[in-house]
Parts: sequence; structure tokens; C-alpha cells
Amino acid sequence: MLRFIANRFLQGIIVLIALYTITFFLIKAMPGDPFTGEKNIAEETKELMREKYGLNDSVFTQYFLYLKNVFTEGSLGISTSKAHSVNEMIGQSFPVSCVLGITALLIAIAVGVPLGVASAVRQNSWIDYSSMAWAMIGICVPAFTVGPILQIFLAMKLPLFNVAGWSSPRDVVLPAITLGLVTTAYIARLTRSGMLEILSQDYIRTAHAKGLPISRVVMKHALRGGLLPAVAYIGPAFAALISGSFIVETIFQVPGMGQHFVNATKARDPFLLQGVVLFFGLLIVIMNLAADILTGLLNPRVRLTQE
Amino acid sequence: MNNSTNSDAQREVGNSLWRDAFLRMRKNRLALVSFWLVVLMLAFCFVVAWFCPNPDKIDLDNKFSGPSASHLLGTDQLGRDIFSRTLFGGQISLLVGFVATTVAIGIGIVVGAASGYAGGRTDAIIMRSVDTLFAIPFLVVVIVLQVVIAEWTKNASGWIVENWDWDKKLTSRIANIIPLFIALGLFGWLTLARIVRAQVLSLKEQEFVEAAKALGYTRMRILFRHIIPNTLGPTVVYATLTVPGFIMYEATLSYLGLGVEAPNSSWGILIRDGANFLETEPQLLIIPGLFFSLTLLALNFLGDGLRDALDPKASKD
Amino acid sequence: MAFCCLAGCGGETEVEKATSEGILIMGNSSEPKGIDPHIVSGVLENNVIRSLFEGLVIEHHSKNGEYLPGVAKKVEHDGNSTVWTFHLREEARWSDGEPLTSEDFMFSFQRILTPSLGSDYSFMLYYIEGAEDFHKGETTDFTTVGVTAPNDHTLRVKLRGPLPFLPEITKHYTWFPVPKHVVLDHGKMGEPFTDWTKPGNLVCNGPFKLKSWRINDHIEVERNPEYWDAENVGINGIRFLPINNSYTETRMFFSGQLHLTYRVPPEMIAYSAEHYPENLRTEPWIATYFIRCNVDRDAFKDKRVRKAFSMTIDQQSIIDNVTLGKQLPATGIVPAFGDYPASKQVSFNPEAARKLLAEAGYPNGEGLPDIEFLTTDQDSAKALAEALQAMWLEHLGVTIKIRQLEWTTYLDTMFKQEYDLAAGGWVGDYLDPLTFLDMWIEGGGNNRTGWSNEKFEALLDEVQKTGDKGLRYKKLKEAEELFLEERPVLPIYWYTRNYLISRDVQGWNPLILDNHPYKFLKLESAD
Amino acid sequence: MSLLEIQNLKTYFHTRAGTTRAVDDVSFSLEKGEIVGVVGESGSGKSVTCHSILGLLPQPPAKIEGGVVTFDGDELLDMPPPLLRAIRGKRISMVFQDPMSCLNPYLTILDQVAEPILIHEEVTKEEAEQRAIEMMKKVGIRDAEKRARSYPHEFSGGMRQRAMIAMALVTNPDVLLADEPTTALDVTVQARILRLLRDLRDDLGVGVIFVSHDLGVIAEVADRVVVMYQGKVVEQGEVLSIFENPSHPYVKGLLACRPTFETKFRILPTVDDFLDTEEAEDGSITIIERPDVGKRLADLERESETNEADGSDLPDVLLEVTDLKVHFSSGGGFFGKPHEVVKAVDGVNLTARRGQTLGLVGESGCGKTTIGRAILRLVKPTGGSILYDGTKLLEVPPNESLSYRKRMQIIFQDPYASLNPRLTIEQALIEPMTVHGLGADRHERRDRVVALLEEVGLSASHLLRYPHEFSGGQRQRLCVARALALEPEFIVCDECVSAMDVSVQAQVLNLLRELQEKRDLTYLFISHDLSVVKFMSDEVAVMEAGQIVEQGSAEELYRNPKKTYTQELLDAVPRGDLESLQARFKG
Repeated sequence: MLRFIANRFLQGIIVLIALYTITFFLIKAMPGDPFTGEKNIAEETKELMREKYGLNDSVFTQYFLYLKNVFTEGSLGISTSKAHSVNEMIGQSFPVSCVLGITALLIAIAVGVPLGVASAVRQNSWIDYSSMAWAMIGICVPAFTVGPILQIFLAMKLPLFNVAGWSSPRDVVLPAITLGLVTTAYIARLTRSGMLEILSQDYIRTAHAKGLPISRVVMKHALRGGLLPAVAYIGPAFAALISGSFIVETIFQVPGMGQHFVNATKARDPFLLQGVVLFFGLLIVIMNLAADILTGLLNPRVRLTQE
Repeated sequence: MNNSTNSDAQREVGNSLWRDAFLRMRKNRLALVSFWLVVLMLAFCFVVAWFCPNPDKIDLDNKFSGPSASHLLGTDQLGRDIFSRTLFGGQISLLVGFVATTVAIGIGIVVGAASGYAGGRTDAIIMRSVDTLFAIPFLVVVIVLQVVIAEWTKNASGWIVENWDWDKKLTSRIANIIPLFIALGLFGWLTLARIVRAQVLSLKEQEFVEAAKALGYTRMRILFRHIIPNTLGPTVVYATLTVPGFIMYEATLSYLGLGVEAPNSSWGILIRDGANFLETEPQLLIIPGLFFSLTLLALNFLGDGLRDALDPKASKD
Repeated sequence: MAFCCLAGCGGETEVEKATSEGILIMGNSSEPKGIDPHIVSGVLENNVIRSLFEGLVIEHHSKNGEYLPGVAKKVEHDGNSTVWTFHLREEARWSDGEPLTSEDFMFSFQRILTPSLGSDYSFMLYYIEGAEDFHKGETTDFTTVGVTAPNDHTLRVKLRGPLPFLPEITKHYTWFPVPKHVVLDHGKMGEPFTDWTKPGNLVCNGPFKLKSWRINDHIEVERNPEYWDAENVGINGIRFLPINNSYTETRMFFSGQLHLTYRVPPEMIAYSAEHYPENLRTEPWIATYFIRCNVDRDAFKDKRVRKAFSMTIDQQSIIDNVTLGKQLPATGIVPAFGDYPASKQVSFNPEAARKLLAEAGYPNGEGLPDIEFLTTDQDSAKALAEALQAMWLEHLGVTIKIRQLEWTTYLDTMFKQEYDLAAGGWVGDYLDPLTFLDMWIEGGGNNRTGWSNEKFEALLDEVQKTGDKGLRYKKLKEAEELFLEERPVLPIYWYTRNYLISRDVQGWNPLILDNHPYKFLKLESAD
Repeated sequence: MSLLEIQNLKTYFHTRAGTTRAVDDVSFSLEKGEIVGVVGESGSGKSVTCHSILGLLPQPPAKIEGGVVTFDGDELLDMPPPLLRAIRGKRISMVFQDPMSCLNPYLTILDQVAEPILIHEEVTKEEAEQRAIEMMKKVGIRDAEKRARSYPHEFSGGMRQRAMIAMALVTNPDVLLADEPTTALDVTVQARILRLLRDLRDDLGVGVIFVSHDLGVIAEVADRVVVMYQGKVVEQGEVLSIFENPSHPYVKGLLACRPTFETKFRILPTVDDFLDTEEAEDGSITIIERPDVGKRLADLERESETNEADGSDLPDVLLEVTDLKVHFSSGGGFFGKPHEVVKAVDGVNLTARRGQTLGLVGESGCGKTTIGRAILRLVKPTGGSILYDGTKLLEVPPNESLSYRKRMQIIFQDPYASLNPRLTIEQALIEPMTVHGLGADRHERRDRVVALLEEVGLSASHLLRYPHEFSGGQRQRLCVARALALEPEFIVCDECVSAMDVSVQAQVLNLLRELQEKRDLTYLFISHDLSVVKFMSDEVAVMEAGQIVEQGSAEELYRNPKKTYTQELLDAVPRGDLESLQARFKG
């Protein structure tokens, strides 16, 4: 197992370097530069500002210098648009996104799994059709519609919730629901198909033959295998959830990481963008690895069949 | 010899897998209703639309008017006919959904299947490339694409208009959408490739694959004729889940200058614009939203039906 | 109103709580790029910086174009408004208790003009003799720059020409002092990235000081006891919320989470006017929305074509149907303010427009090359473009193509002049018509139309040389009329600011520059 | 009153295709401490009967249309589900055919064995696990304490079936329903399990319903036997009397079609030789005995004798395997231990002669399948050489290997898994011809396919069907046809009849035999079933742990085994003949 992790870790570093390289040149290829603003500033001034951020060096110097700083100092540079160090910005926003993402995922699992299980157990019944229709609607209705709907019909009517903001624990609820909606729908669908597959297995008949109540057959015998497809999906999905969502964060005024992706792109902020992309890449690598390990834990057979 | 072999193989699969699937699907009532709903929607968007008022006709004196004889579902903030805009918007959205999904399925299946079937180092390289692509910020790519490709398509469409005497408006409309498909196709296949790969990993251990090897079939033939057709079921279901995502992406991209150009519209754009009128004029969101959701719901059940239909075993009962 | 009741029934809203604590909660649209007055620029940064720092003079709380004493208790000039003397008050203190002296101003001016700091707004100090040369690195000797400190409480500024409205300029934060002792504690003078503005480090001289700052969440300032006029500051603190989404901001206001919004989205203005008439404010603002014509393109070489396009824009209809914020039809490029008479040249006249277009050789738009209208992905840009497209089609028979681009790409494309028509706007930096006119000189960084005119530039030169206000305005008016006659840009409307304000907030008066001084505000529960 | 009484049970399956009367008016009973064998071919309704008793059938499509099942005075069929669940696994337990798929791969053996106690009795977890381990020891799982926490895939097939039985018996049930419990197992393991069941019956007094398609196994274990055919009981009674004096033609056929060591036939009689159906006017079908059975059997016997005559001069060698080694490295990846080398085939020498059959027997995991695959180069040998018709196969460059693929074919154990479910029969059979360029055009290939189908006993009407629409025996015929499509001269038959009912098995064996004679085919016949190998082979090689233990002519080797391992294998085979049965009951 250690060997496996070490191996994947090495692959992860290669992924990150490839990611860095691609992003680096993509950023260079974007029109405009960090100092393009509505009020154009004098070329001399721009020159001074470029000097300040080391953007006057040759492309290769810039490429390797940043890489060197990341590896030697762990420094992701200084944002050209917000004048904070990128490390500090990620350090402040990631915990927020993490809380939001985890809550969203928990909601998605808490709703999606039972929905999927119920549909599978009662296949082709009205429960099945209606849960799957709901799941599809969850996928269809975009966050920028769900968010305002929750604001207008829940937050503005119930004193329990704030319309937006991030000051008390209950402020997590509405953005997490909005963020988790699509994930819920996917989990429901994947759980359903996974459970259908497992429920047709012979060992489920064995479990019935032992006289187990249906709840126990489902919970203990079917769920573990039935969740495997959903688990494989959750890995990258979780990385995306905890790295934040621009739409949900701006609608609910959440100081998370998702805004950095969009704002840095719009501001052509090379270091902030590079920093959040690399951080996201790292999350992807870790989450995919975690999903594979989790799959291994859920499925004892993987231990032998994987090479 | 080789050529004839390939086309033979294609015709064999082409003929009966899909024909039989269609025959089987006719027995599934829900899928059939969904199928007709989708056909109806297509008919509305591509036929009925042409008999509707001009969707771009602005009538500022008549904004937010309610349903009437001249405006079946009322008008929007610029006095344009909502029904007509929704139908014309559907043309773009359905096209985007269909083409982007097809591209994504195509790439996803081939890459995922190749990765899973080859295994070992090739697999690791492909899957890590997928990880890398997954982390690349979409917005940045779109902005770059817009500069690089939009310029290119503009020149190309200009050339086409000049030399082939095509309709200018239509050509520029198409030229504007091509970069959109490239952007969607570039990234849309990633998760699909993972799903297909997982399928292939278990399929390639099956005896019929070994039997195919023993019969001396080439790796390509085994992959494309024996393995990939067996992954189609789950792939179709997953693909129907991604269609709404593509359609909404189109709206985002159009705002960024990559896609439909104003005043032309799409469901995604209408929904995005409509969301701003949530408190004041909710019908601007609800009408395109209903068309969109209904179509996708139908597509989803159709996808389920198709999965069952693609599986010859399921037809037994 | 029903919402308010429901929200109120459940207990205290955040606004009610904040009012009782004397804290103003205001929407500030976005996360500031920083709070170092010498490094950043922009309206929302200004909102925060204004609470923390105070310049030589401050904005009057209700009268446009007037000032009240700030750090300088008295301002004098030599009669030609070229050499100015500022008498600083002795009791001025930094928030750490250190005295604020003319040395701090000397340091501040040198700092913002130091090339390595990379300030993007240092040109605001170019009025000072020798400042431009120093900033552009042609000399490193700061004594060549026209500022001196005869003693600790006197500051003398020598300008490169007469400038009767210098106090107006010094209200801008580029002229604000920064604490020399603190800045140098955290790095060298010209070092751009230091920690001196971090919470805990920041030392300031304004009515408030920094309490806490979380990126994308809030910035909170609290009463500064060391402020010279501390006893007259009416509120205990301000919480700035960087609310990107204007719909969210409006909803937050409706449910009692904000005293003051940054703006109201167009779709919600009518709704607010109906449901919250006492809270909605609409005030003129010193900003113009217009369309640039690329005069280097064949289509717009001829001013008759430009004018034809301009005269077929039904400004009032756009305001009533698209922008919805009671903006004013822009009959000229300089918005109406003070005693500068607004131009009347721009008007809606399709009949005359068609004639002009025909004269230019394009009857009914025939023969015009393809025209592309460049616009952005921002709020109502698309609807506006669609409305214009329809108007030009209706009145001129011209079909234009709309090209919507992401904001920075749009700017880049516009700056590179790769467009036929481009949406644009300009917000005045200070209260003088010049801020709307001097950008159109040949090669001006914000011109970007390819248009230039020697006579226009000669008029502006004359303006720079006179200290007489009447003569200035006359020349400026002449320049504006000339500019409009040429019509390289098509004015559409003069901005208004639409915002929602709680009845608890008192002392918030309409100001055309929107530079409200916070110290005069009071919070009292209106119920 | 009997412990378990089944009266007039009717279970039908209602599908869109129509109604199948899976169990049609079945009655029999089980006494305490008795083993009742239920025998019949697949589809005869024997499993459905078992499942109906416990209400384990998915409804719909299944529906119990009538009948009464009384257990210890209670009616089971109408019992409310909670009460029925209290009986399931507690008083009536069940053992299924395939222990791999019937044990939950995600849970440890101990979890699963202890679960019925935890569900049905008020005990602590520790206590339940203690009892589970004791039961596991009782059924013969060595080191039960240590191995209890393993997962099913870490157990061998026999151990898994023992675990299954332990799980069924751990609550001391009154009745054990054993549904083909030994079918998937090697003979030696089967023998041990059968002994175990008998011992348990003796020790615990459990009543057992033992379902099997193999009369030989039934003869070893059962006291009474119920023979089912097409959903009906055609004959029931004491084992001995049925063997001595079968009255129903189906039973007679069943007894005859099973190859034993003593079988003289070269072509096996099949059930069809014995019975015929007669349709009455009301549509009901009656089974009658063919009037010409005696003549048919006589024909077969005569035919066999004539063929038996020659055999003095040996044909030339077609295949020679020398010192073949196939090693796999396992583990080392995911959670596994460091790399371990498994020597699946370790220095094997084999010789097959043209037109003859070389039988290869051994228990599962001994490497016999790997040899077959290595010869076809489906796995890469680690060492050794394969000389085929004078060519060293392992040295043939890949671009020429296509012609050898054509000459050598394989038929797998599971015909269903080895047919692509998404291709019709026509596509599946035409494809190899297309790839190898046989036949001039599509029409010619199609004609050839039709001819092939007819050769294996199917018809052109089957062309457009999918594999799942065929029965197991038909599917294996399809696999044979597919292998024959390339007109090979050498075929590896890898356990190709192991999953089949004896009656179907006889048909397929006969088919292989006929084809061999007609086309002069050479077979490598791999099987764990010694009787079948004996029937098919001219020469037999016995394999154990990657090596050949003994090789020789079939007759000689069976009559006079030289190695103890061979002897053990032979002893474990259930004879199912009259002598051994008489020995069991009388001596």
C-alpha cells in the first residue's frame, strides 16, 4: 500500500508540473495583462509595475523562478490584483470552502444515497420515477436560479436564515444546499444503478435466505458494493466542491476559494491564478487517490485484482 | 482487404445493434412517451418556430406584456416575443446539447476504453492526463480559445462567404458556434472517460474477449467491436446527465463572447437573463426553464430506455 | 413591507443591532485591491481608504465642489494658484499617538512618486513641478520636485502651472499622508509589498482605524480615538462588505442585513421604488456612458456617419427600457454639474441622421462595410447592445454585429483599437470638465478612437495656462462643442447612482463625486 | 406427520413472452433426519421448488399459483413476511450452488456465518462469533479462529462451500435446503462435502433436501429421491429401488446418459433416445417412452464395437509440449504483499496425436486451464517450447501467428460468458471468417454459417437471435460452431461440459465425438470430471500443482493408476452405479 501511495504521489507531482506548465502558457496567451484596467495607465507606469512583479524577465526565467519559489519556499507569489500573498489568500479562503464543500457533500450523500437506494429497492415504482425525475430537475436547475429562489422564499421569509454572509454557522445551510444539488442528483443516480446491480447478485438471495429483514439486507449486504460507482464519482467531485464555486459564493457572499479562480482570471492575475490552479490540482490528485483507497477499503477483492 | 473488413464490421454493428435497440425501445412506454416528447420539442423548435413572430423584433412600448394573440406567452424586457425566443433559443441549445454530448461521448469512449484496455503505463499516463486536464481552469482556456480560434473561424467564414457564396448571416452564426463546440468538446469528455475506463477494466477480463483473442481478432477490432458496444449502456445514462450542463455552459460561454451572438438566444441565455427578473417578472425564467427541464427530463428517461434497449438481455421481460 | 415585518418578528435584524451599536454596514461591491492609498485606485478602495486616512482637506458633507479643513487647518495660494501653502494642525496625530507632521507629507509624496513602488495613479501628482520627471526616473533627486516643508506644520507645494482647484485634487487619496515611521518599519520606501497595511500593523490618521479584515468577507473599521476631531465623529465604526452580486446585495438590504447598498441592479429599481420608496435614492453622478467610434475604420472615417449613428440613438428610450435607473440623456460629453453649462448638441433626430448618412454616400446604409459593436459580459451591456442594434436597423437600415467579450479581453481589444464601435464609459476623477476632455488628446492613454484634432488640443493647452475660472470654463466649453461636432464618441447617458439606504442613516447627502465623508454620519433607529 | 410437507405446489412465471409453469403440481415430503435428493435437469423446476418453500422468488415475475407447504404444522406459503423471516435461516436454512457468488464479497466469512445467530437469537456478538467459529470447525475449516476473518475470495472453493454450510447450520436448523451444493466443486472436495452432510444428518438429525442434476451424487448421499422433469415429479421413491428398477423413461435415460468408468458406448445414449412427447387434444403434453429404445441402444452398442476394433498403429504427433512453464507474479500492487511468483505451470511435457483426444485432469487451480491458454498463446509462457506440426509456436513472429490462430481453437467452460452478448449469432459466426478472409463474400459466409449451425444441431432460424435467447447446451453448440468456423485441426476443450446437466453433457460430448471423426480433429480435453475425461480420451494426463503426475493411455491409467494422487482422484468420483449403491445400503 505504501508503495502504491508513493507511486501515485510521484505521478501526482508530474501531474502538477504538467498542470503548471500548461496553465503558465495559457495565462501568457490570454489577451490583456494584470495592469489592463478601464482607465488605461501610462505605459511607463505599467513598465514599473511589471518590474515590481518580475514580469519583465524572460518567459523562461519567470517559468523557472516561480517553480523554484514554490519548491524552496512554498511561496505561490503575490497577487497582482489584491496585493496579498497568494498563500495568505488561499489560507483564508480554503477553510471556508472546505466547510462549505464538506457540508454540501454531506447533504448530497444524506439525500442522494437514500434516494438512490429507495429507487433501486422499489425499481420501476412511482418512488423510483419521482426520485429520478427530481434528480434530473436537480441537475437541470442551475445554481444561479436555485440560490436566489432559496434567498427569496426561505431566507427572506424565515428569520432563521440570512440572505447572504458568512458570520454564523447557520449561514452554511443555504449555500451548501445550492452547491450540493447537482452532486445530490448524481449520487442518487449512481447509487441507484450501483444498487440495482448488487441487488441482482446471488449473495443478496443468500441474505434473504438467512431471514434478514429487508433493511438489514440493504444496509449491510447491498449498500457497500452499491456505493462503489458513487464513491468513484465523489473523488473528483469532492475536489471540485471544496475548491469552491464562483456562482454560489457570490450569490451567498461566501469568502471562499471559488471567487479567486474567476476574479484572478478576469484580472489576469498570474500568480493568484497559478496558485489556486496548483492548489486545486493538488486536491484532485489527493482526492482521486483517496477515492481509489476508499474503493479498496470498500471492496476487499481489489486488493488482489489490481496490479 | 483491410478497408472492406472495416466497413463490413461497421455495417454489421451498425445494422443490427441500433435497429434492434430501436425495436426493443418501442416496447418501453415511458421511453416512448419521452421519445415523442423530444420529437415534439424538436418539431416546435425547428418547424413551428418559423411560423412565430420574429424573435429579435424589439418593441419597447410593449415590454412585459402578458399573453395575447400576437404574443402567445407575452413579451420580455425589450418587448420581444417570449414564446418565439424560447423556440429559436431551443434550436441552439438542442444543437449544442446534441453535438457537445456526441463529441464528449466519442472522445470519452475512445480514450477511456483505450486507457482501460491497454492498462499499465499507458493507462497511468492517460488517467493522469485526465487529472491534469480536469484541473485546468476552463475560463482561461475559453478566453484564450476565443482569441485564437475566433480569429481563425472569422477568417475562414469570410473566405467561405467570398468563395462559395454562402449566406453571410448563417455562416457567421455557424462560425461563431464552432469554437464553442471545441471548448465543450475539449473538456466534456473527462468524467466520461473515467466511467468508460472502469467499465472496460471489468469487461476485458470476460471470456468473450479472450475468445475473440483466440479467434485471432486484432486489438482494434476487439476494442471497438467487442468491448466498446458493451460499455454503451452506462455511457448513455451518464451522457444524458451531462446534457443540461453543456446547455448551461453554452450560456456562460456566450456571455464571454464564445458562442451565440446577441440578439440570437438560447435556453441557457434566456434562463440566465430571466434569473435577474426572479422577483419582478418570474415568467421570464419559468417559460424557458420549463421547456429546458421538460426536454431534459424526457431525454433522461429516453436515455434510460436506450440503455435497456441496448442490452439485448433486457428485452426478455 | 411584509418582508420587513416578518424579518422583524423573529427578533433583531443585523441592521437594528448595528444601529444600536453605532456601526454602519455598507455594501462595497468587491474586495478592495488593497488599502495602501499610494498603491491602489478605484471607487471601492476609496470608500475604505477615506474612512482610515485623511488628506489636507476633506469633502464637504453636502455641497459639491467645496471643501472642509482636514489635516490642513488653512490653505493659501500665491494669487495665481501656482504656489500653495498648507498650514497643518498641530494636534494632528497618527492612530498610534505619534504626531503627524509635514515630514510625513514629504515622505508620502516622495513615496508615491518613487518608480519602484509602481503606483498606477501617481500622475495625480504630476501637477507638482518636477513630479513627472522624478516619477519617470529622469532624476532621483527629490529636491527637484516642487514640495518643501519650511517647518513641521507647514507644507509648500509649487505647481507646474496655475490650478485654481488644487484643494479639489488633494481630496484624492494619492495625496493622502502615510506614516513614515510605520512604513519604514516594515520595509524600504519604494518597496511595494510590505505588511504595513495588515490588520494590527496599519497606522492611520482618519476618523477610523482598521479593526479586522477577512478577504472577500468584510473589512471593519472602528473609531480612532487619536483623530483630531474624534469627539465629532458620529458613528463607532463601519463594516464594508464586498458584495459582488448586486441582486444579493439588494436582497440583503430588504431583509435587514445592510444599511447601505453600493448599487441597485436595473431590474430591481422599479421594484424598489414601489416597495421601498423611502429607501431608494437616485442621484446624479459625474460619469458618462458613450460609444467609441474607431475613426481609423472606413465606416467611421466620416464624421457624418458618426453623427448619423449618434442621432439615431433614442437616449430616453434606452434609459426607460434598458438601464432603468433614471439616468440623464447625455446631450454632451461632460455631465451637468455646478456652474459648468451642459452642452445641448447631442439629440435624437432620425430624419436628419438619414440625410447625413446619405450625404456621406451610404443612403439607407447601403455600401457601409460590416460593423461590429464591441461590448462586455457585464450586467445590462447585452440588452443595451440589442436595443442599439434594433434602433440602427429601424432608423438607418444598418445591421450591426454584436461582439460580446469578457471584460479584460474587451478592454484589451478596445485598447488595441480592434473594433468599429465599442461601448465605454468614464467616471470623472475630480470635479472639473477637464477630466472628461483631456483624455481625447492625440495618443492619450484613454482615447483609443484614433481621433485627434489640433484645434481641440490648442484649446486645452490654453486652459492649462489660465488660473481664471470663467476663462477656463469658456475654453473648456469651446473644446467640448468642437469635440461633439466631430463626434468621435456617441454619448448615451449620464450616470446616476441608484442605491438603497436605511432610514437609520442620517447625514448622507447627495454628492456628485460620491466621496461621502463618514465623520458626519449618525445612526439613529428610525422606528 | 412429516417435518416438511409439500403438496401440489404450483409456481408459475408470468412474463410478456407468456407463462412458464416452472413448478407444476409438485408434492413430496421430508422426514426428520432424512436426506431427500431432488434430481432433474436445469429448468426442471427443482431449484424453484426450494426457493418457493422459503418465499425467495422475486415476485413478479414468479407467482405461487397453488399448493400447500407445511413445516412443523405451519403453512409457509401464506405466512406473513416477518414470521417467515423468523423461520428462514433459523429453522430452515439454505445452501446455494456457487459459493463464490452467494457469499457477500464485501464481508468477512465470520461476519456472514455469525449473522444468522445475531438475527435470530438474543446473544452478544462475541458469543455469536464463538459459536460461528465452532461450527466452522465442525464443518471442517481448519484454523477456523485464524481464518474466520478472511474474505470469501481468500478461501478456496471447497472452503467457501464449507463456510456456506456452516452459515446454514449455525442456528441448528431442522431443515437444510441444499441447492446443487457440490456442482461447482472438484471431485475430492465434493466427496468430503457429501460425507460431511451425511455426518451432520447423523449427528444433528437435520432433514436435508439435496438438489442436484447428477444422479451419481444423489446416489452417494440421499435416502430417497424425487425426480423432476419439466416442472413435474415423474418418479419418487427409495434410492436403491429407483436405481434398480426405474420405471419412468426419463429416469432411465438419465441413468444411461451419464458416462461412467465402465461406459462401453462410443456414442452416449441421450435422454431423447428414451422419451417422446405426445400432445393431447386439450394441449396438455404427456411423456411416453419411445417404443424403439432397445433398438437404439443396441445400435449404439454395435457402433461402438466396430469403432473399438482398430487402434493398433498410432497416428503421428501433432502437438508436443516440452518443459512448459507459466509463472505469474501476484500482489505487489495495491494493498498486496510484496511480489510473489505463482508457478501455475511448472515444467510440463505433453504429447497429442493427430485425430486423437488428450485428456487433462486435475483439481481446480492445478494449472490445467493455463496450459490450454498457453498453447493458444492467450497467456505468455515463461519457458519451454511448444512444437506444433513441426513448428516451434513460441518462435513464430506475430505477423504470421494469424494462420496458427486459424488452425488452433478453444472452447471455454462458460459458453454464455464467451459469447459477446451484443452480437447476434450470425454476426458472431461470420466475424471470424471475415477476419481470416474465409469465404468469398458475405453471402458465401452466411451459407457457411448455416451449414455450421446445422452441423452442430441448430438451424438457420437461429441466425438473428442473441446468445441469451439460447439454452446452455445450445450456447455451447454455438461456441463449437464458432470454433469450427475457422476449420481448425486442433481444439482445446477447456471444461467445456462442466457446467452442464448430464443429459445436455451427453449431447455435447456426442457432438464433439462426431465432429472429431468427421473432420479428423485433435482435442486437448481439459476437465475435472474423471468420468467424462475417461469417456472422451485416448490418452490421459493427470495434473497436480502445475506438474504432470502421470500420463498414459486412458484405459490403462484408470484401471491401474501408478500414483497415489491418481488413485485418490479416482476414489473420490461418485460412481452412481448399482454396485456401489448396493454396497452402500446393504454392505
